Amino acid sequence: MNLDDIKQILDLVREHELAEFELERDGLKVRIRKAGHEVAYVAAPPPAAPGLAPVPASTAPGPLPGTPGPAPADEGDSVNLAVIKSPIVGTFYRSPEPTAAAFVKVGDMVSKGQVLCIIEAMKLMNEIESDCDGEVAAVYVENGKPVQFGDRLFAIKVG
Amino acid sequence: MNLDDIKQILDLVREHELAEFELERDGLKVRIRKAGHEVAYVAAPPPAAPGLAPVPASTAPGPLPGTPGPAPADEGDSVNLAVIKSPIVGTFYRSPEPTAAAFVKVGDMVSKGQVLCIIEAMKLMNEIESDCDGEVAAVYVENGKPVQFGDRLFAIKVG
Amino acid sequence: MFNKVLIANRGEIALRIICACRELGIKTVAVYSEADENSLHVRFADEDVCIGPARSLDSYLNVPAIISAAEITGADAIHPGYGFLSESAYLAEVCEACHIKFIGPYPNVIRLMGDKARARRAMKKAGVPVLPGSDGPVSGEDQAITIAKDLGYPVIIKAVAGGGGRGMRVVRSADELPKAFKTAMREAEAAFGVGDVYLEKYVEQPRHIEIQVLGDHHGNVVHLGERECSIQRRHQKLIEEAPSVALTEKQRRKLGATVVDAAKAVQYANAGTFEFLMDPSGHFYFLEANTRLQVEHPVTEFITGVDIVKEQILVAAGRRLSMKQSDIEVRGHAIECRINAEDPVTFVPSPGVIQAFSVPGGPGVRVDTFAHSDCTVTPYYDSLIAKIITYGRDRTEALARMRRTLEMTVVEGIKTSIPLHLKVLADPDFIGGKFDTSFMERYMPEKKKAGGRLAETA
Amino acid sequence: MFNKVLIANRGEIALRIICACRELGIKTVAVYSEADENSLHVRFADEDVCIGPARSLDSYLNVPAIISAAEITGADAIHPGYGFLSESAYLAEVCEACHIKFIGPYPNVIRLMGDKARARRAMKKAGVPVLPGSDGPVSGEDQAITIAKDLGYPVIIKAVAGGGGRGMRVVRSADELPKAFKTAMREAEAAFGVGDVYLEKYVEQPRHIEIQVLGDHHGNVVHLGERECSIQRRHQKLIEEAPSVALTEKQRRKLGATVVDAAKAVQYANAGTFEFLMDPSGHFYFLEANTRLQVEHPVTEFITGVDIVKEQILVAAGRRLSMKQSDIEVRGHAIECRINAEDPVTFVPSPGVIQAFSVPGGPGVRVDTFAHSDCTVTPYYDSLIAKIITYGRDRTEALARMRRTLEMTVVEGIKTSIPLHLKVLADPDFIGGKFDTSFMERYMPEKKKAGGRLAETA
Repeated sequence: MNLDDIKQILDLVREHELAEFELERDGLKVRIRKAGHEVAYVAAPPPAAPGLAPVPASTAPGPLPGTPGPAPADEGDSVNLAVIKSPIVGTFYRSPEPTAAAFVKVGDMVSKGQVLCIIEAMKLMNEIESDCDGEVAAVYVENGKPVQFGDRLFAIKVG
Repeated sequence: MNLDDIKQILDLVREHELAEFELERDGLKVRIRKAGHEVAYVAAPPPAAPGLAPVPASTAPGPLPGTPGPAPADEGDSVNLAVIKSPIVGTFYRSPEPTAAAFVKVGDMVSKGQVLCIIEAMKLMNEIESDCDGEVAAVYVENGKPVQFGDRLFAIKVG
Repeated sequence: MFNKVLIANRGEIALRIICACRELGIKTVAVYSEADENSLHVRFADEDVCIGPARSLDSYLNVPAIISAAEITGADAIHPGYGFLSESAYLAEVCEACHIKFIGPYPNVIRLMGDKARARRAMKKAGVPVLPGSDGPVSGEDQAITIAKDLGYPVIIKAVAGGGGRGMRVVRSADELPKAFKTAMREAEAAFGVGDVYLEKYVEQPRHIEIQVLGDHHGNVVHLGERECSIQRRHQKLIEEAPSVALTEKQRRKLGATVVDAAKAVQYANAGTFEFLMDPSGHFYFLEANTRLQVEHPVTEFITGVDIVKEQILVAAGRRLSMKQSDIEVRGHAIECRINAEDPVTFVPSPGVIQAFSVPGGPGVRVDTFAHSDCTVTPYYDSLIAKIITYGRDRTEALARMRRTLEMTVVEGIKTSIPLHLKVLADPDFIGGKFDTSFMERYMPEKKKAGGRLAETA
Repeated sequence: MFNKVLIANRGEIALRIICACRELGIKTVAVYSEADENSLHVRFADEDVCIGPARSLDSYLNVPAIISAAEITGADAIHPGYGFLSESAYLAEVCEACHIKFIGPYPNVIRLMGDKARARRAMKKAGVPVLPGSDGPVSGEDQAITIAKDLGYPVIIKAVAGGGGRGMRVVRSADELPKAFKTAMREAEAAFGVGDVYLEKYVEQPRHIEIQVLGDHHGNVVHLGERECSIQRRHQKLIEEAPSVALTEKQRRKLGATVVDAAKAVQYANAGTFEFLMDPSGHFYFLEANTRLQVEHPVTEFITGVDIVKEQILVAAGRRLSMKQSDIEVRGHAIECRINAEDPVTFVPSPGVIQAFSVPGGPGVRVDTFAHSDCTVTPYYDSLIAKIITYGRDRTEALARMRRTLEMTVVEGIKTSIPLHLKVLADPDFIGGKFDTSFMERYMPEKKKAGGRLAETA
């Protein structure tokens, strides 16, 4: 890593409007934080916390539902995790009917387009499919529980 | 990494308006944090300034009236200035009566206890005395004008 | 009584409904889009459900999401507020199918009033004065020319499914008609998916007068007097007041009684507003009926002491109206200014973070708002940030209160319409009560001849 | 009419007076201590004058500074608000000498009512019921014992110059009298510089009822009905309401008429309040008259529609009262909670920076406050940060509104009395209207037998 590398990284940081950038590899570590991002804390500084604007929920907004790309910073450092979020409000079911086996369980390998669960909304059963190939790393919601728009449903370990 | 490298990094930090920069490599560690960014954590950041709470007036509160000690930072760096403030609300007169000469003018030497002006309040003439020996450096109020509690009247260059 | 009401709305009106529910001891469910996560209506509801992303079509207009939110929280009623789904007969029908009470009129009444030509016929039949017109969709240009000749110019072309001024054209001569007819149809088709238009006589210099009604599900209907909403800009109401200076007591009683009869005729239940044009010689012409709570309901609440939102909830739950017509006594005068996040001269929206927010107290002031210091006004929804309503023993006192309230209101960080309101409040014609719906044209950035007529909005 | 009014006060009441002046088109001058430099009353007055340091004695109680401020700004009248110099006959006299109108009663009336023993005699003479008592200062212990025996125990010893509970002792038997007498005299001497005390029969379980009057300088006096202020803690009112649930319409009319006659007898002008104790069998006994605006005036404004502060200014300027007794119609019910910056359990003051501040809207809510996000509550003055007043068609509605308003009020950064108010609002005795001035003892940190009687404060 030389100055040119750093310049290129900084350009990327600017281009992508990043607030922070961190890279660690073989004894190398780079960490960049842009000025002005503390401003976001002004309304509600994490420790003091008073103020009408609530502290941002600990669950980062993350990728938009429907396009749950890899979200590494979200879950861990070294693993590529895709988080499948609920695209609708409704009731979460892990299996096609009460007595049937779950569509997927932790450890299962799934492929893109495979049904992971059902969300019932307005008496309609909506199948939620995986957006990627990988291994089911987590199931966030219990069978039969309500989910809101944007709630996390599954984590898929990609590749 | 030498001084030039560091200078270049600092230039980049400025150019990209970074709040923090950290680089760690082969036993080398550089960490840069720009001043002033913690300030952003307070409820009302100085530059942003809007908000109902007005920015403190540029005139520092200064010494309490009646005890106008030296206030160097207030007026200049190398001169010892005492500022005489109005201890009451009323009308400021520089002379004992309309046709008379002013009690003091800029450049006069005054001594502690010497009358500097009169402030009329409720038809009573209140003589305002100097708290120190020195030279009259400034007269802040025009003859016949109203003054509030704490308004500056005179600056005295102390000994 | 309901146990839990879901509020299918956002902003100040969601908070207003939470207030009413709390006073009645009813639990509330807020729904919100991702853009409104930190809103006060989410904070003060007992439960909340995120129903979609910022775009209204995917959240506040998303019927399945709202119904699902009601189902997963066990809400037994839905209050739609104003705007969004408040006049959706479809939502009302789905609610019925799902055994959730829709806090509003019956779906068929919503549907009837939503079809302007049908509504017009129904009102005419019920004895309500309507403008001479085509009495239904006009099939083509030739028919339009014939009808317009009968009516006499100027005429107005309106979309059957209309609203917000779209698909609407004033025509002052036969020459202009063909082009205006085509444009109106195209606009109507684009805006509502239905190109049907109809013709009406056009009233010059009209005042906008509307009658607030309340009905229960036992056949009782009362009216709460009129509101005047002639101060509007491009069909958006800006200032509303009650009572109107233009009405005599006799006109008020007569128009009120006519509306109550018509509402009963169509089996109207819950809150509703019947809008009229009043011509310079004092004749009224039915414009449309809004089958929901109106933005400007607080002026009526001030002069009558009736809590319209609580009444809505109570009648939806099957209660009888808490008052008879003879119990309703109008006292004093009230005025509302809609404070929008916008440039007061160019009217360009001004979203952003409100850095400081403060409104004065004193007698006769009401402020309905979702705003507070450090809150964000998003660019996704309408620009209304606060409704300031003042009350006085008479109009002069109400206006003086409004003036001092606006002067002592602090909104920093974004631009608001307050300076524009202060200009209007200082206008001798406004003070003298001499205005019609074209009044705001004098404050428009370009003095376009916009027709300045009709208000199709809340 | 006045051209410019100086407001010799701070906080919410200074803002309240600015509102009234603006509605009347009168310019305002704010005075402030160094601690209040950034206050809203300074921001919204047309002019402002710093009159001294934080300590009230050197600023808000500093008559020469206030008169000088009026002179240098050319103010032609002074409104004293409540507290501070509002009952200073001296200020009223100096104003008269300086040709500045004091917005309040004549100095001699202020002086008469400030001397409790003289006020008592004057009221008795005017036909107002007073408690059996010594009819003047008691010269010594022996005389006190004789009088107490005549009155029958319990009796109460009060300072002639009294206020705030100081120099006041309840005596339940002859044994206790000598010690209590000495203590009361010592306290009176220390607090008021005058050791004179007098004796009265002590009323058990009294309710605090007060009558609001308004008089002009042409001999007209009206009353605006009563307020009940029995919810008080150590003589500090906490919750006030109007009308009182304890009064019948007949009692209301009779007490009101009696007070109007008495006010006329002493040539009362401007706003004033006549305070009474009501015993469990419905008898009233004159307590004292407050010759100024009261903190709790908004509850009366809500139920009568009269703007008391504007009337004060108008009559001080020589106008006749804008209403006759027959014009005054009480409608609905209003209640006020005094929100203090204090620990709701220990009552320890809680000054500091308010980090977030927000109060809900909706119908029937009024908030008079100097508070806003990022404002500082200084430790120098009283702890009142906001008055929340709600109105309803009846008491039940007013209470429900108060509950939801308090629940939806946000004050972050300091502690407030809101949790205590919510407890009281949930108390079945309070809801049922079954309370007297000892009610708050159940919420006191140590359940001391404090006597729980009399309110000497605004």
